[in-house]
Amino acid sequence: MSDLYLVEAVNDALRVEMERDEDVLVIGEDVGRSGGVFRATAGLLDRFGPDRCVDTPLAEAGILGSAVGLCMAGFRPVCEMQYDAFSYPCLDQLITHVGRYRWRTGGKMTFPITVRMPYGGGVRAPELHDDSPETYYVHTPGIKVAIPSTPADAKGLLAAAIRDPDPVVILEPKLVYRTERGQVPDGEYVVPLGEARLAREGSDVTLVAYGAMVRVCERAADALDASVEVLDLRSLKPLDEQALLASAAKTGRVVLVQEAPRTCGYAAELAAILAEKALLDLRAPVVRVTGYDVPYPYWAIEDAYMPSVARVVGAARSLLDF
Amino acid sequence: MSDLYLVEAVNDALRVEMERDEDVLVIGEDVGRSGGVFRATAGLLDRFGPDRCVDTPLAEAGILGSAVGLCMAGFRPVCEMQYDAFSYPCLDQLITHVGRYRWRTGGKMTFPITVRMPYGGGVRAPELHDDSPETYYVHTPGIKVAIPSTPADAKGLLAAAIRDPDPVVILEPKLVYRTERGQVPDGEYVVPLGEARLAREGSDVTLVAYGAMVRVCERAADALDASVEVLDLRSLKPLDEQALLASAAKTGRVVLVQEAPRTCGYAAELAAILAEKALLDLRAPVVRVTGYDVPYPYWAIEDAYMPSVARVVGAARSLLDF
Amino acid sequence: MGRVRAAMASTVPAERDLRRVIGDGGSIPDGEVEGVGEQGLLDLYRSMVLLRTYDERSVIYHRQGRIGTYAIFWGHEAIQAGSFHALEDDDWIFPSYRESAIGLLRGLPAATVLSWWRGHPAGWWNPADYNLASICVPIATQVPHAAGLAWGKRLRGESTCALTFFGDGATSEGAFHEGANFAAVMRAPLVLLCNNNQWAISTPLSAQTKAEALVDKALGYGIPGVRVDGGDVLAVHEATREAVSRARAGGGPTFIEAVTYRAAPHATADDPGPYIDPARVEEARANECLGRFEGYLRRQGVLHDDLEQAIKADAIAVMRAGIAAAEAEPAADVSLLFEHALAEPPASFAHDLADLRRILGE
Amino acid sequence: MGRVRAAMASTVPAERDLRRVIGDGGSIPDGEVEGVGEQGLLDLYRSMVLLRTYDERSVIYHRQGRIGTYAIFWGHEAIQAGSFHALEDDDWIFPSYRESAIGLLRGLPAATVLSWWRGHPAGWWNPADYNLASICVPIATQVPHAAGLAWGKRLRGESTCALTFFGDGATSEGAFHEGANFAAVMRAPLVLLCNNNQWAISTPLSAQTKAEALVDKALGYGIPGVRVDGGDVLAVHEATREAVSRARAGGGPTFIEAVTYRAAPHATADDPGPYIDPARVEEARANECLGRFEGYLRRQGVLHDDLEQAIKADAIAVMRAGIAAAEAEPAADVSLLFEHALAEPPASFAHDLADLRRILGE
Ligand SMILES: Cc1ncc(C[n+]2csc(CCOP(=O)(O)OP(=O)(O)O)c2C)c(N)n1
Ligand SMILES: Cc1ncc(C[n+]2csc(CCOP(=O)(O)OP(=O)(O)O)c2C)c(N)n1
Ligand SMILES: [Mg+2]
Ligand SMILES: [Mg+2]
Repeated sequence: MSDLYLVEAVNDALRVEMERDEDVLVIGEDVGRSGGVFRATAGLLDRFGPDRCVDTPLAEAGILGSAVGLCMAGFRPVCEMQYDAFSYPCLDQLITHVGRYRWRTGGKMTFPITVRMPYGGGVRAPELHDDSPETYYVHTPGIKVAIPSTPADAKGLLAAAIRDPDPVVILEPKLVYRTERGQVPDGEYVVPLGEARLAREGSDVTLVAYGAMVRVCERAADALDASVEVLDLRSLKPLDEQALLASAAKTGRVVLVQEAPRTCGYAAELAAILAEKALLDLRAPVVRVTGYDVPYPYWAIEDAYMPSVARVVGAARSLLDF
Repeated sequence: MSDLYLVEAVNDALRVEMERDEDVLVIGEDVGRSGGVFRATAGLLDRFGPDRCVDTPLAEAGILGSAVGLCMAGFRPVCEMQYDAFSYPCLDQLITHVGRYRWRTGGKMTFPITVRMPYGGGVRAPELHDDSPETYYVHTPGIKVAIPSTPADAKGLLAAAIRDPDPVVILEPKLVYRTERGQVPDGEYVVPLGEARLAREGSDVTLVAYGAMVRVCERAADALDASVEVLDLRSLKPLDEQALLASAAKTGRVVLVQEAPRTCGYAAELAAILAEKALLDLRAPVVRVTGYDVPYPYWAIEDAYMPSVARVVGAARSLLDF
Repeated sequence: MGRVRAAMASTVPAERDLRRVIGDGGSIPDGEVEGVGEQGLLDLYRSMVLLRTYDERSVIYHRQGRIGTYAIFWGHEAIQAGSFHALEDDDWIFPSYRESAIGLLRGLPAATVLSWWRGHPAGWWNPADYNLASICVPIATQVPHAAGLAWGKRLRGESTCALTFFGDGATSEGAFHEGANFAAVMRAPLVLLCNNNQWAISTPLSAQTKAEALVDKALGYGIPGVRVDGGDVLAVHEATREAVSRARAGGGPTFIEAVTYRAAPHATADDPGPYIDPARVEEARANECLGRFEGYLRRQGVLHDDLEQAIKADAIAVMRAGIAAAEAEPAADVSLLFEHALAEPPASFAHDLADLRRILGE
Repeated sequence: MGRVRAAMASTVPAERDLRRVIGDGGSIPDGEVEGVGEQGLLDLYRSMVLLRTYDERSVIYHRQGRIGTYAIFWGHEAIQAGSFHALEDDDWIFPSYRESAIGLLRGLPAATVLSWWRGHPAGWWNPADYNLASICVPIATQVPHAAGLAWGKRLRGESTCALTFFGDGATSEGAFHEGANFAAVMRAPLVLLCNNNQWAISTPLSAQTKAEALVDKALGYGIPGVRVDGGDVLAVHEATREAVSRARAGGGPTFIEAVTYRAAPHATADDPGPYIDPARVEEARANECLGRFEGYLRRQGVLHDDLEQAIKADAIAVMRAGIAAAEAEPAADVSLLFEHALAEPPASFAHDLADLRRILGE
């Protein structure tokens, strides 16, 4: 066990997986010489050399597109997108090829691509360094998506993604990259995709979240005078539907929290599942606490945009008082 | 009134709006010399000349990106994306600029861009000519989205989009481009964004759809021995929430139909709204009939992928028997 | 029409630097390609005939409703066959829809390619079995794939190289630009083969770029560029061979502009009437690549009537067998919707499939 | 480090075609730019001083926590001021984050730009008020905007042109490629001004492209290209003036590669220690553009101590007033989250805002 920041756990996972399997390559902008703008890839160039940790040209579609070809040559590329909003140029390759190529070969060829990026707001950064783009990835067939909230999960989920035969997108909450440390198993450590984590047990109301919003929900749970369950999904696709339905069955009250804009956000998918499969369990409406359907704002007012403890508490109370 | 195919109504709207306002430009791949691969822009080059109907280079991000600049020069560009899946290269410009630029100027500058494209499956086309990409557009802040199902709405919604001060994406169901004709008002005709159309009144169950799925729902309604209401949303963003809630309140049973893959599809958003605002009205679970979470298949098996009358009927029955 | 002609005029291929080997049987003498003997010439010819036959039969099959929309490559056979024969079997090919049948030259069954155009999963193949990527539909998006594969082969220390086909219109896409630049920076052993048929559906080259020649783009990537007559199979072959050996020697990518003229509709769904100059098309058809090569072969005494008929008969036999086999394919099972989407499918797939079978009354 | 130096070496600017006007006060004589008299020289100087002062003060303000992360442009003033003064007031400018303060040269209040870096909506401006687009953060995405604006101005028959700034790294993006090509094809009156400071954060030019010089990309778009010493404000000015008059005359876009060297961190958040060669940075700092121009102005007898001090004092005063005004801005109201997102906001916005105010106890 080591006591690591979330971003250090990412770095640890990359080092361990690159040692374990020499087909694993890390490619992206500034991942080599500087070790990444968040230092997530620090030390990899020196340890594994310029053929396995590659500073690419500044072109996100080129990064993901060449990763498809690298897979055809038997590699397992781990592509870093420098920031959430700078991953959008790669969406075309992601949607038209990364998510479809395996099907196109009748399952004969696999595309074990990992795309990882820091995501989310609250870091006082200039425009377009704050997006929560999970919907664009989750909606795309053939793509798996995971979002850790703790250092240990950051390592384990990334390792699982790198070993997964299918393309996986990992969104890393940059807001908690270096806030709290956490215990992280040394050496090989894998957290299987598709298993949610019960962050806190409770019986009155369930707060469902992922990434940086898990902390917000935990603080909201502290602030509520009720027995609150906090479900950290960890994996959005595949989703641990059983865990979601079990918690809904138990509490009958569910608050869904996401940073992303509301419309067609991931919370909508969760609500739809509940509306279809848990209707009779629900003792109150399913409410969403989300970012608003507006551009992510300049940072002087970003706190008002981000789902806050107060907003989550308010939503939970409305269900408890329903 | 004229009796037109849906694609002819699109052409009519473009002609009328270009005549009405000389700042309206039509730009895209093959929109000029050939009049568009579906002939949606036929005749515009001859009528308005090569400065107002422009065959652009083959570059979707270039088309939408230069449209942003054209707006700054006071134009109202109407950008054609040749097919749904070929619009993905423009997502970066759409998300990072088209949806944000107005906010970035404190509302001082407007970006009256219309993006229109044929979308959807069932046309026996090669790969990537069949996608239903509405989620990528609807989820993006600052973007409005409308999807007509009839020739009249195709004209009226496109006219509304072109006149709208905000960016609007119009997805045209290519499956019904030339299937049935419909009565279309001549000359100027606008269907305001944000108003759903009650395609059929009923009291037992509501089928909610848009685009080509409206026809499927109408056929399903015919096949059901119950009083079926069919709601044609027409506008996804802004959504006519009142119409949705009113119908749900009336029937208490709602089936949501979309061609797009299920996860985070637009039906999820509708279900989430119902789960939050109509819970007590619901007499049965909210069910979704959607495309599957897989790549759109080759056309020999596409009929099995597309939501069918049988699937919609099955879903409605399950609610009626609930 | 005036506008269109104006466009046309400026899309007539500039002769600049256009490499040729085949003469005109008159004032322009025939050349030779070193190392390509009678056998090599006939291999090229057989491939061109097979491709031409595939294309002409496919247009007929489409009219008969036996295949779906089809992207015609009539007149592009010299580019495809000439470059193909510069490759070894373990070199990779990244085709666009325009080169859909290139796999036939590597033993990919005609039935497979025909099935692809029939929208049938029998059109699937394993790229690794033929070192042939899937047919790429979104313009230019295969270029970064090819760059990545070639980069990866260099990393593995293999002498394998890759070749990707794309059109003149494709050079306007960001994907082409990023892929070409990646290939150059990574010193990827890649041949960037641009099929400049001077049209992107209805958009002439003059509306696509202001570059005097597409080959001028090579300089911007710091890679060699060469411009050849795309109707001259030997010129294409020679240029590609040079590019391939440079790639194998660690010299990185080469951009080849093969200039031809699209003398057929873009695809079966396209009607060029409104935008193309019929006279210019006639000119191109009169000067089409297969006829030019046959003239050359006859002047060289390599081809005679019997041989030509035998080769063409073989090709037709291949297509007959191919369409028969494609049509003999049983209807695809709906389980294929789900089966190969993910290596580790979620539980929902099984449920969706069961549901679907119930609905279909299976 | 060895690896890094290797990279460095090959990123030292190739002298090839590098245009210069300013001499070295020794063997290399000073030149002149026709039509730029004493007044013009001092205008250029004032602009450079204002930009330099803005930059140096901003780094201090950041350390003091008075602005957020900031992209330093120390050493880029010659490129920005030299090109700016080749424009008329109604010509449009499309800056990247690297040219965040270019608006000051057009009377945009320093407080506005400082507010932008403070993440405050007071950093908003109406592009039409200054013919200045918003600061563009996603690399190269402003290039198609500039192409579209310039194209539109041509359509309107105005003689206005546009200039867009982007970096060496930006030339790798598809957005640059598509924008440059659109500009060329549409004969858009646009100056494509590439700030080649030889680094994209930690990525050296040698890892960005294999082109011998970025200006070589111009040929691929069929447009003129020119390469200038980006540390020589007069060379930049002259080259931009030529490009602007060509644009106005209907000659379409020009690509200008202004070669400099990033002698400061990429941004306040960046530590170049691990990747950059301090000796090379020192060399660049010793040869920085403002000092070179001051030497020139003194040799020309145009600048003397009092004037220099007065100009610098004015610039500092501007910044003092600017930061004071920015800090005097009242906290932005949360209604601004919603207010300008759409011209016709949906009902949900009012509801969301009311809800938010309730939560915030307002
Ligand atoms: C990204 C994308 N945009 C648009 C299309 C539609 N489309 C199919 S072929 C074609 C023209 C391609 O022209 P070119 O690159 O010259 O190749 P050619 O067809 O002439 O061989 C277009 C626009 C597409 N397939 N992909
Ligand atoms: C699309 C996109 N990808 C990545 C980034 C992150 N990023 C910010 S600046 C930068 C380097 C840009 O280098 P260059 O184009 O040379 O401009 P310079 O900063 O040197 O002026 C990168 C990669 C971004 N802003 N946008
Ligand atoms: Mg072409
Ligand atoms: Mg740079």
